[in-house]
Amino acid sequence: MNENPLPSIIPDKEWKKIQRMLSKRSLWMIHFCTGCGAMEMPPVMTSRYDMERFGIIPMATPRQADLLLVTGYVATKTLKRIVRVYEQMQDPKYVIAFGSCPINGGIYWDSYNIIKRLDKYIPVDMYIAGCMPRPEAIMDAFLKLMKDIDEGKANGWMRYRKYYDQYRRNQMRIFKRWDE
Amino acid sequence: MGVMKPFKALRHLTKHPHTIKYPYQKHTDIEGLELPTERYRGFHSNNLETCIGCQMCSKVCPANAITYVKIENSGKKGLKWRPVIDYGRCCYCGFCTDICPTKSLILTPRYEHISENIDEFKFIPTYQIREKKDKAIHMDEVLFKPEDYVPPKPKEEKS
Amino acid sequence: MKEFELFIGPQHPGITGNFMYHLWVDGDTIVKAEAHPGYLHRGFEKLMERRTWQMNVALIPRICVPEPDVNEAVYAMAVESLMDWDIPERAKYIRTMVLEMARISSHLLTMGGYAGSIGLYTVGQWAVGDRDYLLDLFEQLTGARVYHIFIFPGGVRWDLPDGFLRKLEKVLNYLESRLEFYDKLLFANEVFFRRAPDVGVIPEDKAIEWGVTGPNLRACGYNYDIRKLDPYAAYPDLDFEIPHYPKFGDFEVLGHGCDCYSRMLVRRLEIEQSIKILRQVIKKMPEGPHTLKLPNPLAWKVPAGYAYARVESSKGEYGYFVISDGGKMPYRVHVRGPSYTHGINVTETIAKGLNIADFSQTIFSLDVCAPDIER
Amino acid sequence: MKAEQIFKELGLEFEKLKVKGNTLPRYKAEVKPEKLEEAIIKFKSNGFNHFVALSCIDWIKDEKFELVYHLFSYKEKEDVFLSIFLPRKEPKYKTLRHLFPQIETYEREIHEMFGVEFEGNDRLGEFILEDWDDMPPMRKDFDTVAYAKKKYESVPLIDEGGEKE
Repeated sequence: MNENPLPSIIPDKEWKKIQRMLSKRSLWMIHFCTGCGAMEMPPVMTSRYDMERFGIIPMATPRQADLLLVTGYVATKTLKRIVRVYEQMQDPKYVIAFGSCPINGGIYWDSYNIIKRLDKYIPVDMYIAGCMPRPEAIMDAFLKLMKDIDEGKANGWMRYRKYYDQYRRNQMRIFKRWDE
Repeated sequence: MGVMKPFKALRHLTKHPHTIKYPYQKHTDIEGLELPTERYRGFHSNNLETCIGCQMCSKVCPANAITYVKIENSGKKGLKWRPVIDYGRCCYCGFCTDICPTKSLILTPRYEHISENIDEFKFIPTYQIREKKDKAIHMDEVLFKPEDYVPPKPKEEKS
Repeated sequence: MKEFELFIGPQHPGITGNFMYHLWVDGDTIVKAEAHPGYLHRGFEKLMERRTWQMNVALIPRICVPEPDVNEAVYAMAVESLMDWDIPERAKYIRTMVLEMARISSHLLTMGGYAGSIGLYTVGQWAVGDRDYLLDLFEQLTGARVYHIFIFPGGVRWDLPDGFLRKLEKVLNYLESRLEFYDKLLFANEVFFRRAPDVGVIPEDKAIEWGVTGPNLRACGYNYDIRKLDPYAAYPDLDFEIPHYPKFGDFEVLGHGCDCYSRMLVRRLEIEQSIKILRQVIKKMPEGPHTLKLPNPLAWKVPAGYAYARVESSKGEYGYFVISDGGKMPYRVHVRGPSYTHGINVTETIAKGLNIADFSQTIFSLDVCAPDIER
Repeated sequence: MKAEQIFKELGLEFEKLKVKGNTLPRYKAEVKPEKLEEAIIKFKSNGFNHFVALSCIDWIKDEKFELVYHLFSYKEKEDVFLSIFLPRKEPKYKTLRHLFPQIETYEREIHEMFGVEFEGNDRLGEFILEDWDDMPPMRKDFDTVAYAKKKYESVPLIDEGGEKE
């Protein structure tokens, strides 16, 4: 996100601003339903709410996606795939966590297979309360994320780079092996 | 004719759009009633005056979401514990409001709380949540400082 | 010839939910398939042993996300068996109404997903959009869009709101008028005629033995429906037909049954039957109390014993085997989800010889619901 | 053939389960582990050809596992539950997947969740759980709260060092 093609004409700081302004308008979302909150994604994705109005479209490959939606609870087996998908995504990338479960475990607070706080393993830019959140709340979260990106506040991906060792240490407490 | 079939789709252009243009338009049902209705299970609201601090709501909660804080100047005698609800646990089932003996704890049709900060999802529900008609909850209306607590004015009775 | 390994899922648009199939392919043909569940495992059966009888009502809708009401209904029926309760007539009718609405919404979602898997994306846009009107009704009735927590042991939680039946009638009229468009887009479409028949065939003589239930069994030509076989709620009083292969009414019968084509047509015709059932429910809705008086949820004890209850969900037979030891919590609950056999055993067997491109439509037409496999 | 008659022929004692909501009768009988295969074959050949489910129950006080084989007949419209008891220490039984193919999946799950060994089933092993490091989780003496606390809540928060960009 830092390569400035025209360093002499536009200063670096201004260039970043332009980049952020443009990237908030075309957030592509990875098509990965990790939990039950994905049930409210069809109304958001299709004709009833139609998130394409905001430039958000579902994308099948992680390489071309900017937005990872963690829809609900995260089982340990899924967490490994989420981390893999997250690491395959290109910077800048953003994470939205849906519902109660990624915040503090939700109704599965005593389950042996559900992680309790998502931000211990990957950085999260936005949380939505609800079980499950209404489509309106999801749309508002998208709008708020776009605003945050414009203001340069949504920088979870920078945090992940900076504290990579800590994130990886936490992840490896859950996984027994990483390379299979 | 198979050739003409695609052009038949043109008549859909004149139809009323199905999409809710969300930030500008409200969600309505088939008869035009605005949703959510009063029955919707959104965030809690607790009238701290009538709450007696019996702690029944935490015993019936399937998600173990309810803890308590002590309120010193609650303005009356009796139990001083008031529920704190962790929205990182709550599943909005409404069992706590069903069992509440004084019906001070209720669920409101307000449903929206979006934040970047994970610590903002645990708070004391107050009666202000009930009063406002907005769909979103803001931290300034739920942040509760016991020393600033002012009991609500009693409603005027119809004579 | 060299075999290649192919992983479909868990992050893949051609799969129903968070689920994975490991395929061995030879060219374009699948040689072997292996299902890998567990991405949504939450340990429900363990959690239910730790919660009281009432708390479980809030927990179980999450077992099958597209159609949560069947869980509540079947759990309630199992608990009523142990408690020896007869529920009021009105509660029976409200339950029937909720279950049929859930069936329509689940079938619409399946139809949209299936059409997407053969490249007709418009159906998905329309079906999910129309399903939203049903969710609006659910919201007014139960207070939530997806997890309703509405059917309690002993009845239902609340009575109907004002004007609900009138609104339901309107939504039904709207849905009925929309069915014609679905027919044009999907069920009378050349793509569907060419791709679906004789694909993903379950052998007819093995279907029952493999544990195939629900619409998938009826697509094999068996006239079995739990609503008729083992009636529950208000179904004995209602008049409806069971669409099955080859009784497809106005639709053409292509293929030899047990395939994607007949599975989807059975679902399409079931929507019509559900609308018919709901119309009768509107007409016959009795007056009276909507629930029995429930015991205090904190001191609710259920007599010891075994109980099994089953309902017909949109995916097949949904059963709960509940065991109580007389305490405040269930001793053990075993959930028999219909996708457990459809998603793992049946798919692994019938995938052999399929084209890779047809694999996705096969699992969509079987209506595999990942969360009820691993619970 | 009706289930009562088959039970009589096999010399088994049965009880009727309480049914409310549904209407069909359900019969439950206890079978000796070595007689089970014979009984299931007998039921299968007499119309009980729908295998509904295989459930496992951990009776920790009696030091026993109960395996319940559940069969249904579309023809006779009757449910049959055949249960066997296995010792809780080193529970072992033979696989019955040649009778109904979906028994294999149930056996895989029960092996993982309860630790019951099924001889002859070569697909036992990691099925639903991944990287599991404790006793089988569905056993009654497995404490899920303690496990969750130990595994998930002890993970430290990301220490941002007091600086935020």
